[in-house]
Amino acid sequence: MEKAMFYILSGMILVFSLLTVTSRRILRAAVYLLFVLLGSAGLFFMLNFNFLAAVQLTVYAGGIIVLIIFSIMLTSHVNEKLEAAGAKKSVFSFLAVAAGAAVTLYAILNYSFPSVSDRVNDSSMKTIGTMLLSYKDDGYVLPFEVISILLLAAMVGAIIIAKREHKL
Amino acid sequence: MNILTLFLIVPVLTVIAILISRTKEQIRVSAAVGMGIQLIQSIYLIFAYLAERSRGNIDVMLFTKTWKWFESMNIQFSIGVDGISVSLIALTGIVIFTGVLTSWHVDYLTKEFFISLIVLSTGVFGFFISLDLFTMFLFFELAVIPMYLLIGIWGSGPKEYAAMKLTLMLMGASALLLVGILGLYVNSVQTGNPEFTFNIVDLSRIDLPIEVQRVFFPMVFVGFGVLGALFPFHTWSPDGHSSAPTAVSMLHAGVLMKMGGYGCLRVAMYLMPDAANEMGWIFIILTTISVVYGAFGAIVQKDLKYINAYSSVSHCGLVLFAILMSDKISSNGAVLQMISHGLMTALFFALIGMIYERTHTRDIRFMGGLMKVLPFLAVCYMIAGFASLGLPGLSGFIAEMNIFVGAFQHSETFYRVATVIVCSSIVITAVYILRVVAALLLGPIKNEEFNFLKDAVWFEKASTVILIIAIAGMGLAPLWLSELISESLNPIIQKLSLLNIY
Amino acid sequence: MESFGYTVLIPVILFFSFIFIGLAGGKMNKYLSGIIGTVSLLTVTVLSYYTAYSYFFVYGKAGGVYQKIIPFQTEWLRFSEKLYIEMGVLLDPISVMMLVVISTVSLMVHIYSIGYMKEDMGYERFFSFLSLFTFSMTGLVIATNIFQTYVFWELVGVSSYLLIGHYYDRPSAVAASKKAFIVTRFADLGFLIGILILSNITGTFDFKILTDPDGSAITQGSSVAFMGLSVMTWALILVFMGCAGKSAMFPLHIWLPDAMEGPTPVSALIHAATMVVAGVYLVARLFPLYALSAPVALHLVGYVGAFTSLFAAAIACTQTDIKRILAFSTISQIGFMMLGLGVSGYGGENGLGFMASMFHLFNHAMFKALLFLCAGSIIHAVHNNDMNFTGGLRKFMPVTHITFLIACLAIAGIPPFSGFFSKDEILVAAFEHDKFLSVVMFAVAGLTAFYMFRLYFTVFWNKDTQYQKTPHESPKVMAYPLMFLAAASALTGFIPFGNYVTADGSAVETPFHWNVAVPAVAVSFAGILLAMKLYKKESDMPAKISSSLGELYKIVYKKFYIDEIYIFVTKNIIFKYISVPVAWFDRKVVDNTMNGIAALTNFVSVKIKSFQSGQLQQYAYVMVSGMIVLILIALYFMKTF
Amino acid sequence: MIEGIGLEYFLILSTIVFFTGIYGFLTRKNLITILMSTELILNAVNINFVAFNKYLYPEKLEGQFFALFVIAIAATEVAVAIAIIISLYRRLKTIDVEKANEMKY
Repeated sequence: MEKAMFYILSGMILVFSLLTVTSRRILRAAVYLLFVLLGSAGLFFMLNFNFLAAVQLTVYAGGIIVLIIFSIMLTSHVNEKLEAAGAKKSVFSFLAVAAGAAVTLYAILNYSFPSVSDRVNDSSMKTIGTMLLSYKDDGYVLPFEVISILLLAAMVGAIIIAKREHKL
Repeated sequence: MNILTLFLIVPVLTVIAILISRTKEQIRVSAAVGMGIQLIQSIYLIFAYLAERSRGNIDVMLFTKTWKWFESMNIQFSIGVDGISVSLIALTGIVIFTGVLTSWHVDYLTKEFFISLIVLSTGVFGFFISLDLFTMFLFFELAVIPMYLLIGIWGSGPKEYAAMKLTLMLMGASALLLVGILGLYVNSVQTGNPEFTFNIVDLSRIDLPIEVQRVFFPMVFVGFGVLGALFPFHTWSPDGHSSAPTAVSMLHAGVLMKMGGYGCLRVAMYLMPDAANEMGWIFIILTTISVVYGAFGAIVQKDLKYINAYSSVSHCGLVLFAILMSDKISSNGAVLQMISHGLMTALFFALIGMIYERTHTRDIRFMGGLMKVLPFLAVCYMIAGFASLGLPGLSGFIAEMNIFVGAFQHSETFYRVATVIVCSSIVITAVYILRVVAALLLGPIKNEEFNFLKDAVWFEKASTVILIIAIAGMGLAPLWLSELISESLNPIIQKLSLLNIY
Repeated sequence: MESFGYTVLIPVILFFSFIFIGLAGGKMNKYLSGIIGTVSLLTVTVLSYYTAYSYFFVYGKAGGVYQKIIPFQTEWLRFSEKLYIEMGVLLDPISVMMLVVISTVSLMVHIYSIGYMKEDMGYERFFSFLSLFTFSMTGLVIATNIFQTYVFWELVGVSSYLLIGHYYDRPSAVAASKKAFIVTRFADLGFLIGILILSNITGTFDFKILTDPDGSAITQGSSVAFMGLSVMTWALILVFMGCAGKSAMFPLHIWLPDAMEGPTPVSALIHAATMVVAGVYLVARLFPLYALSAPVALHLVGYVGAFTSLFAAAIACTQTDIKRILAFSTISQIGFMMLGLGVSGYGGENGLGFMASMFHLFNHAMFKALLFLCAGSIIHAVHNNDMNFTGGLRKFMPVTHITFLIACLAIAGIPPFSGFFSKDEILVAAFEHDKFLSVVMFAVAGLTAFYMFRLYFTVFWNKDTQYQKTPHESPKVMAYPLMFLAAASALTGFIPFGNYVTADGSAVETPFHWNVAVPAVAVSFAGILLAMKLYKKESDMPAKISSSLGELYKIVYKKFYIDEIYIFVTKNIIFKYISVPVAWFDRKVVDNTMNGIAALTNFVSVKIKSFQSGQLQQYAYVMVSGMIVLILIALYFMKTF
Repeated sequence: MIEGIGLEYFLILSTIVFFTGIYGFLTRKNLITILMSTELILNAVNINFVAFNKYLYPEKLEGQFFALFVIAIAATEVAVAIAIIISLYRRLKTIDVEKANEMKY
């Protein structure tokens, strides 16, 4: 059952990610992206990372996609068809990408990963919350703070950049 | 207070004075006063030098002073002079002062013009007083950069092209030079010298391995040689000179090209004598070509400045030729030729500038008969021409004879044949000088408008007269100058001939 | 022993006269400059005569031999311990004789010019250059070393240039002055190289050491060096090349006829009497070297002299320009002098040629200066150089006529005029030394008489030309010099030259050879009679003769096409096939190589620039593919290691 | 931990998604689609993090945390990027990446 689920989800992710990068209607591409994100959220659920999956759903699928869709609305017409990439560009990009994928896959398939350990850490929300604000070993307060500052800076930056310039 | 530092302080003060000047008149006067002080100083330096020598001081360099500048790499600001640099400093003093006088009427961006000019001259003065290769190089660059501005902004004709070409070629040369200097530096730790050094006096005590010299001698020689218009790296000279404003042509041909000869003598020959003896023949061939080729090239030119540029190639080729002979007489001749050529080209370019200002053309095909309307300038031009073709009593003769006599002392046939070929340049020089004199000054007046030209005004007269006095003085009483120089050549020649077994 | 220290004043006075007139001439009354020049020259003449007197008659001899005296010497430029140039005064028979010649002729020319140049614009300039020339010439003859000679040699060259180009707004004068300078400069190149070789083998410039017949200089450099001749021979041949240039010997004579573009007094002074004999003087100065060390070179001198003499005499017969005839006659006569040197030996009886040559130099200076000054008077009177436009002038210009006749008789070698004595001695020397040359010289003597009298008769007799303005005798200031020189031409032959001026300083017997003198005079008379027959009355005989000679006449009239050959060499070969290609090569090849380097740099940077396209995706593409390549490389190496 | 599904499966999946994202990044012209491609890439990385965490170091939570941070950073990035895109749009009236090449040379 789980196996089947995995195949379904990964199939969905693969298909929609391909559609995302090839679709010529931008709004549809955004929606396809949404499905990719949803699919990965599903995978996270399957791996028992509930919190992460929830974050994925809310932030990614909820926040980011909405933001993207809004910006699409602001900058393009919904019905507008994107011009397709040049053949040369596509072919060369595809070659590079295929080569990259081949190399990576080759490396992955040739590498014997160590055996899986049995101990399992729980990933409940409580643990996550504690660890996120803990400054002891296994604590993540520093990255947490850094991210906070980053968020703040991004917020300020986004406002300033997007602000309409005064004409001099 | 070391007298030599004054040569750097005075220009700085002059530049400050120019900066705070309000009117053009003030700018000119402060430039003239500053450079006048430089001139007086440089002449005083000769006497101070002679006095010090007569007091029995037999150091290689006098008035030396060293400041640590970049301690960890042992870069020093080290100054000092010997007879060669003293005489070249005097030359610089004369040329810059007369150069300021001839540019009296520069109206466009006067302040900037004089500042650039003075910065340029500072570079030259600094170059001649430096004993440390690093500061020497620094001053070398300091002299080249303002040249770009001066030609590019105040030039005439295809000035951007000329400025670019000149600067790029000189920069290319200085790249070679830098490698050469660094090569000397990193190889300076030899027996008897525990520390890396750029100091010429220290370096001269070291016997560099021949392998090292073989690599770096051509670099340094070519690096300085480009500045000295060594064939085939001379092509910046015709374009550069013809586009440069008068004072810059004067300074450039008069002084800057001499830095090439001085550098070849002081750095290439002095510090790397083995390679000089071993590889000299290549450069002798090149310089021989320079001399004859420049002269032939000058015969058919139509632009006055081109004629002079090619003649400079020929004369400066003679300087390098003489240096390469590694003989005392001819090296003496080389230094004399530098001074002589400096003075007479400065005079030439000054006069060409003045004539151009009146006739608005430099093409000799459209001129003629100027002797009638501009007698003063015409006579000066003839004197410059005679100096250039080596008339006894003027400076060129002294220098050329020293070179020829010295070069002919070599017992090897190769050197003698080269000397004979080089000698033939005196005939070719006569041909092109007389051709231009005939076309420019003599004959009937070709252009009706020339009948109304005005002869020289006071500052033009002043600058030409100063130069002519220097040329004639050197030509009539050459002994003291020649002695001043030849005494200082001893260490260099000793070093060259210790290894020279012929 | 007299110190002779005052002799140094001779050049010094002239130098200051030059400087003073040159600088201040424009600011004062123009005639004043002429007066100043003349007065200073008068002083110099007095000094020279006094020097000559005290040298020849009072102090000069020691043990029956005239000594070389150096009353003044100062170091001017030092090359090395042994090689240095000194400026000094060297008195020996030839230099003292030359001083007399120069100062006399120059003084006469100065006086003459006061009248002749009266109307001229460049009056001050003219006199200052005359002073410069006389200064340089005296400096040349009193030189103590060969380099001093060279220094003044160049200076005379330049003053000659300046004076030929006196009428600088005439293109022909400018071209002539240029030609004179460049041709002599070319010869000086040989001279210079000769000096260099000489100094190299003997290690000195000093005449005293060089020409010491017992000294080491004579024997040095006798090893065979090049093409079967010794080094010394080559050096002396090269020095002779310089002499040939100055003295207008074939094939470097081409400048002298053109030099007649200068004012006539200048031609008289420089291009007849003094400067052109500098070559003869220099050979004479180095005579011990030539005679004892390199007889081959001396033979060359003799043969070149003889050939030039004949060659120029032949041309002189065909020319019509008065001054050009005189110029070719000068060349011919200098050839005589060179021949005299060439057939001479050193010392004793053999030294006759040397002495005769110097004697002829002396006499020639007088009568040739006279001829030129007369020609000047004629030109002054009729305003034309061409003798075909003159005739019958004897009625208008008696003084000029008589003095000209005297000069012609002197140059033709008619006794008792001066030319007879010196020419006869040269012929004797040639006869004793080389029969072939003496035959040639007899022919030249005949030709000389013919062309001189051709000129004389055409100008003063012949047809009665109608002049636009009646010609008049020259003013007194011009006539007196003529008379003085005529007297000199008539009388100087009686000076016992052999007692004074010889190669080794001791007196030479001057035997009178009837078997030479009589034929010589006969030949001369024959020439005169022929000229009289052809030219005394107007006739068409000369034209008939010339046309019957046809091509031969034309070739001679065209001066054997030497000028054309020179023009071909300079214009075509040097200008068109060397200089123009060099200039082209410089612009196109060398410069374009440099520009090409710049263009290449530029080209490469343009190409590189397009990498920086601003296209985000291009960057990303390069980054990704680069990364893949790097990974592949890393993998490859990880496997191998 | 999913029975029968090894780590390799996840890695293959994420690799393909990752390179698909790169492909999109290289070929799309619209800035927003490029942005979406980067989101794909980030997502692929997230999958990797999580998979590694689960399969290799189940006793730790680093993978999860980093995935969290990545999500946070992705959010900020999108915010800023969209701000840039919008101001670019205002200025150039286009968001075609090939036309936004003022930085050329």
